[in-house]
Amino acid sequence: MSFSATKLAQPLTLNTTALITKQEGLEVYEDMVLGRTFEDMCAQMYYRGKMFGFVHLYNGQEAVSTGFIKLLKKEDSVASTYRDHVHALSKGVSARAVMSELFGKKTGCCRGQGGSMHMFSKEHNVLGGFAFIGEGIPVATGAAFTSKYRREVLKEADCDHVTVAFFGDGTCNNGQFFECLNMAALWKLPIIFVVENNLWAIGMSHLRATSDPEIWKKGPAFGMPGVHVDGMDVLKVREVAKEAIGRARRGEGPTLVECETYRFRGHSLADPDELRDPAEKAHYAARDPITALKKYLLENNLASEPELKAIDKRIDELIEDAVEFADESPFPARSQLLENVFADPKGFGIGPDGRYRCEDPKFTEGTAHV
Amino acid sequence: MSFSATKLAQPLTLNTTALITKQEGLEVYEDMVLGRTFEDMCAQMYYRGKMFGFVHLYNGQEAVSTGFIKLLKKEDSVASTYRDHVHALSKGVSARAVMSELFGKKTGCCRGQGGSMHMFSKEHNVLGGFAFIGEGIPVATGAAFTSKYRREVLKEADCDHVTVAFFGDGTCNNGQFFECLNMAALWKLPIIFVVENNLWAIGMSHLRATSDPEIWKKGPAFGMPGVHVDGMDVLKVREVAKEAIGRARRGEGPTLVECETYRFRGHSLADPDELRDPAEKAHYAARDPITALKKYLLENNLASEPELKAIDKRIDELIEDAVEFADESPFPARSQLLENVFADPKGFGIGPDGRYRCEDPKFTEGTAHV
Amino acid sequence: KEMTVRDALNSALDEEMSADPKVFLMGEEVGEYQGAYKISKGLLEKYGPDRVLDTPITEAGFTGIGVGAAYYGLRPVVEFMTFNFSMQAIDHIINSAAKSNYMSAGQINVPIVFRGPNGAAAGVGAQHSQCYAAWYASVPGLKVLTPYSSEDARGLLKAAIRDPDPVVFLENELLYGESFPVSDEARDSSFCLPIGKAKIEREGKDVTITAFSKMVGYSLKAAEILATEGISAEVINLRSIRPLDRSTINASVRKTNRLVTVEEGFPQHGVGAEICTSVVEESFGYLDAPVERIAGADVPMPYAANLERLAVPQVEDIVRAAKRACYRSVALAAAA
Amino acid sequence: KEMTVRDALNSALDEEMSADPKVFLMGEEVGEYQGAYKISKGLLEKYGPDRVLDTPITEAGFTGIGVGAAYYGLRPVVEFMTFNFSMQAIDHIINSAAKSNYMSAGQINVPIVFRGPNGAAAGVGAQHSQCYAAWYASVPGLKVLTPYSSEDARGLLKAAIRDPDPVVFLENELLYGESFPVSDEARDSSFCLPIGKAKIEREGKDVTITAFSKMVGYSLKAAEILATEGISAEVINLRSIRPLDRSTINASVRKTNRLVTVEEGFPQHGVGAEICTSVVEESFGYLDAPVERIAGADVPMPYAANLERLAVPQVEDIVRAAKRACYRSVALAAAA
Ligand SMILES: Cc1ncc(C[n+]2csc(CCOP(=O)(O)OP(=O)(O)O)c2C)c(N)n1
Ligand SMILES: Cc1ncc(C[n+]2csc(CCOP(=O)(O)OP(=O)(O)O)c2C)c(N)n1
Ligand SMILES: [Mg+2]
Ligand SMILES: [Mg+2]
Repeated sequence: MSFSATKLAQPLTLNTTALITKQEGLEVYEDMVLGRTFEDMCAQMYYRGKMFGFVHLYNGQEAVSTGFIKLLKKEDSVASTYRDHVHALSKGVSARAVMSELFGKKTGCCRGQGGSMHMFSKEHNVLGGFAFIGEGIPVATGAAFTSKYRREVLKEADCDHVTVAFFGDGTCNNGQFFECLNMAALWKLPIIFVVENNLWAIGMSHLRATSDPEIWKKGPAFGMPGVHVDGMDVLKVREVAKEAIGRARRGEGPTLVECETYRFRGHSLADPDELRDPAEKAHYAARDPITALKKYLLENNLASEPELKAIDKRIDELIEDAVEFADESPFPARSQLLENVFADPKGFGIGPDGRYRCEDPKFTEGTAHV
Repeated sequence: MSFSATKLAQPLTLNTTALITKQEGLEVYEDMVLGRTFEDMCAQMYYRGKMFGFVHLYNGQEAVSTGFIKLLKKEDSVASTYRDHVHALSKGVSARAVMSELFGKKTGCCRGQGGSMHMFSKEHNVLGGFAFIGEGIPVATGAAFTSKYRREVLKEADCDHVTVAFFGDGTCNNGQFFECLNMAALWKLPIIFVVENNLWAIGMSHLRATSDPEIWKKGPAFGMPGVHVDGMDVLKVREVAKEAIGRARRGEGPTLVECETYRFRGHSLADPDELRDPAEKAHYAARDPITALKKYLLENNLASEPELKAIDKRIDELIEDAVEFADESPFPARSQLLENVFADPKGFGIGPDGRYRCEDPKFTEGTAHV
Repeated sequence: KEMTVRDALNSALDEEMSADPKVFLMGEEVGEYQGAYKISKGLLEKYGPDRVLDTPITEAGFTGIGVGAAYYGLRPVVEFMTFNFSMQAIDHIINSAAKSNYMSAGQINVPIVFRGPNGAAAGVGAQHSQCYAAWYASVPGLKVLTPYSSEDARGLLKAAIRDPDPVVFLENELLYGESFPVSDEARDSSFCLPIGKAKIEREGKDVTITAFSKMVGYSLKAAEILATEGISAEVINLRSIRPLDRSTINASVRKTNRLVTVEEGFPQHGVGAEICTSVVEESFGYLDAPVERIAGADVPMPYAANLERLAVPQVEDIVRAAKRACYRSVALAAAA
Repeated sequence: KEMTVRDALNSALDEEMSADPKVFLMGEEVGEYQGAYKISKGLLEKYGPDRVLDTPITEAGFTGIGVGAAYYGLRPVVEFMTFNFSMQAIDHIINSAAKSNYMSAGQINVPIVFRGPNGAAAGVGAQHSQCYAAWYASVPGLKVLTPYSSEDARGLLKAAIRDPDPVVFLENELLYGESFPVSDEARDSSFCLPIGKAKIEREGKDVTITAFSKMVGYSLKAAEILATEGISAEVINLRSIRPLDRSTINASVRKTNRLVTVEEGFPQHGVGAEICTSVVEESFGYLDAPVERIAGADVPMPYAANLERLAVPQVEDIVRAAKRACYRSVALAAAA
């Protein structure tokens, strides 16, 4: 019982002056604008019937994705939820691949098989969008376990990869969150649990859902540092992220970070968003993380208006290009229906000639169209 | 965020002098001896092949069951685990009914259909032995919810019933525990979460399983009082129980109580129990709660040796009688196989004459023997 | 007069809550949000937050709490935002709810309803599109209902709430907005349908088509097409998967001698397999052709719209299967 | 030379862990306790606590962790103390493991084995006795294996660990202590059985009996009894429930023209139903009698020993069903 909770229970205090170089500042700005512009385009495309189902946008929360993910190496992993487009973009998946996926096209990052809530990229170590509450947390913890295993069992001395799991305030009432806090602390896994506390879980206010609304406090309660940070300030997020990522990379264990943020749109594009107080919305709109960063960059002479405008324009074009690309891409071939169910489909009707089972009409007995 | 965790984080300090009247002392003593003697007999009967499957005995932990349950009203509820014989006995289920159940006889409290891990008694408000880790916690929380609902919605003003959920240290790593701490605190439910921390979950030491071994601290972390108590001292347990039960009954919400205790036998009668240090066992054996209470009663002139001996003898006879009763009781009738699957089996082969479906050979298509 | 399935469910809940103060609704977003699919619209206002309970996102926890409340005779209606999420609570549905009446030898019955949309919706991908009818309906102690029309929805939900046993009530998101004619009788607050009885939606003599939920509509459309080609199909709306109305199904097959089963779920160990087997057990000699089983493709649901369409049965699949069943005789099959 | 199923599983684990450092074992009590049923005996000592990982009691959590580890190419073997407990982790088995290869379009395959005892043991009551074969084997993306003998146990477990996809590996507690002869070939560390192939345990010509796990032994005993009465039964050990070896089953039925399916699980939507249906689909014209389905009784498992015996198939049930199948012809059935 040597662990002292109270010591860690103090939120870190941060000093945000001169936190960033010009180059970093522009990179961060660009990533946030990319996220915002991409999501705005999604809304348009959804209303035009180009994408379907549940589409959850990230507007307002960009400082969290950018603040953490831009500090990661390619080998580091990210796990997300149904609200996953922007995490994938920050981690390097191209706007074309994400947009195409949303259009249900063959050129999508999952060939149209995943969809809005299920972004995966092996190349970029995007472990997936997990659409069920809590699901991504253990999977991310498992990825962190792998890093440790590779270093300690497989003797890959240079494997210092970390994993970042993103999830919402509502998810912090779910049992899997606590199970994993415990195991990550117990086994000192290189993971950062990032709560994007946007105050709402669909229409359920955080305050109505939880007996102690200060989520970061669960860190010390489970034996790890817990930090609260202003999730509308990308520079603050970066500072906290740096420390937490560093700790994980050095093998010193997990961190729980609560980012106070806000979503500028409804829960999904189907949400009438009638419950949130307009005053609350206005309060957070005034703290738009992109506007704030812009102001900071200009005031600190880290960027000029024209430079930022140029970025905005480049991103606009990038997104236009992504839409065009997605629109022109082919639909998945019919054969895709039966591919990828297994890495090794032997026994499931694969022909003796080794040809893929979708060629074999007997594969799915009881199937509809095939 | 008005709730202050730190204030509640202090374990209550207790004054155990003159904590009990003579009558109470004898009742408590008798209940503990009942539990111990019953379980010792179970071991014998198991080795003689009278009971089967998994049989988990409670030896060593009696102060917890007795300390809490003897303070309850009949209308109050208890939820237990697979280690449930003694909770049922403390709550008033007869030794005959429990022993018969263990023998798989028709006179058992569940007519032989439940077994060792599944004691139910509607009459005594024993909500069940739940054999899966964590399962009993939400069910108990639901029972507490009912008390509140009856008072507040059904306007049964005198419904002040409380529920006590018993479970082990190993269970406190499971997500359902935390989910229910949150909801019970949020909704101020009349429940007491009683952790019987016997330091081991089968062969898993508590210290290897949890990042912060002080379980009681999770109370304040989830917005309710958390208390640690010496679970080998029934008088201390009683004091804590009184306060927690009172709080629940007054509608002031839940309490988490961690009782430090020890099981004097293996996890179940099939457990070789090879991992626990003999020194540890000896340490706790020296703190046998029954011996301790006996000493207290004698030293405080609350009972005489002959009085206690008489109780021991009465209990011995009671248990002998229970065994005899169970042994002589009939096996369940074959018809029981198909009864009780539903309260209303309509549609499941019940005959048009209303005769019970087990009479209808077509009821279970695909069945083995029927 | 018509009524949407949504209004049918809403009115059934409303009436049962009004009739019995022990009935309450719990789940995510059922209260202030009026239900993720607005099934509980207006109920919070009418019955207050104690009876229309917004829960934190804790399927295991709140389902167990519902079950515990049912142990004491409250009648909880637990809404799963979709039945997919019930996987996180399945231990309680099976162990704490379904098995308790038996384990307690009838002391503790569990009058609870688990309800919400089940199966494929549209464009929601692999995790949000699974059908749980076959899983739940394999478990002794559970009753499993699958309404199709507004009348089904009203009559079966009211029956489920009044039932003393745990009922898994599988709705379909894509039907919520559909309108069906509803008789005056079915509008009456006393209306209730029997659990375990299938409904013959359309009589026919050449082939029996069994279906549940959305597939009933597809089967009826298929029957219309078949009729134009001279095949008279009998369409059975199962309504209840457990208990399964074996006698209605077998009586129909004994008449038509041919059977097509339709479901959206995965084929293996599905509802179609059970129906086929129960017909083989009871009416083997009456079958003039192999049973045709139409089910969802044996793959996780793809997102892309064109693949999604291929993954679930379409009207033309049913038509084709019925024709196969009608043209193929036993002898032909043996030679195949 | 004989070997117990326990030793078969233990040696298979040992050999695969020794062959591939990416293979590790995790679960409750697998390490210091040597496994609740001692399947992992000696492995902690040999491979250390990093590769034989004792977990807290968090089925959802540790299963998800295992799945996450498999995303990166580690090869976790996740032990469930019994498969009943996998209900608390089923979301990860279905969504995170089974569907990921598909959702990611083949980018992320999940080489994980979920193993542990499944189905009825003895005297452990309703919650600890369920068979999960039918549930898991309905799910695309999962492979489901059910060893019977020591050879099965070794060959299939090694195959499961080497397989690139998630495998649900259903053992049986009551078989752990049983001994079976094991050939030299099967003792070799390179030994491996193909996934998806059934084994004809005994050839026969009058009736086909399909079974898996413990019921294979019962079916073999039944076949012996039947032989003394002049009925030659062919016993198929399914070994794999998904993929189901439809061709071996159908070939056998085309020879014997009669089918008895045996399983300990619940009847509705069970393995027997699927087998019956696949035979109706493929070999309808060959069936000379209704398929006989033997399954566990449609009730939660009772504790009392006499009731428990009634609740699961016994050898005499199989004998009786086989006789019914053999004496009853199509014509008779039609008249029934
Ligand atoms: C197990 C499960 N239950 C319910 C849902 C439905 N659901 C989707 S998002 C959501 C709210 C989540 O809120 P939060 O965690 O705060 O994340 P946010 O959407 O605010 O980013 C709910 C209840 C789900 N996806 N999974
Ligand atoms: C969901 C689930 N997982 C695993 C088990 C197997 N199991 C039975 S008892 C036990 C240990 C429980 O330890 P603890 O909570 O400390 O209670 P104790 O037995 O010490 O009273 C385990 C892992 C179970 N019953 N349920
Ligand atoms: Mg939120
Ligand atoms: Mg313990």
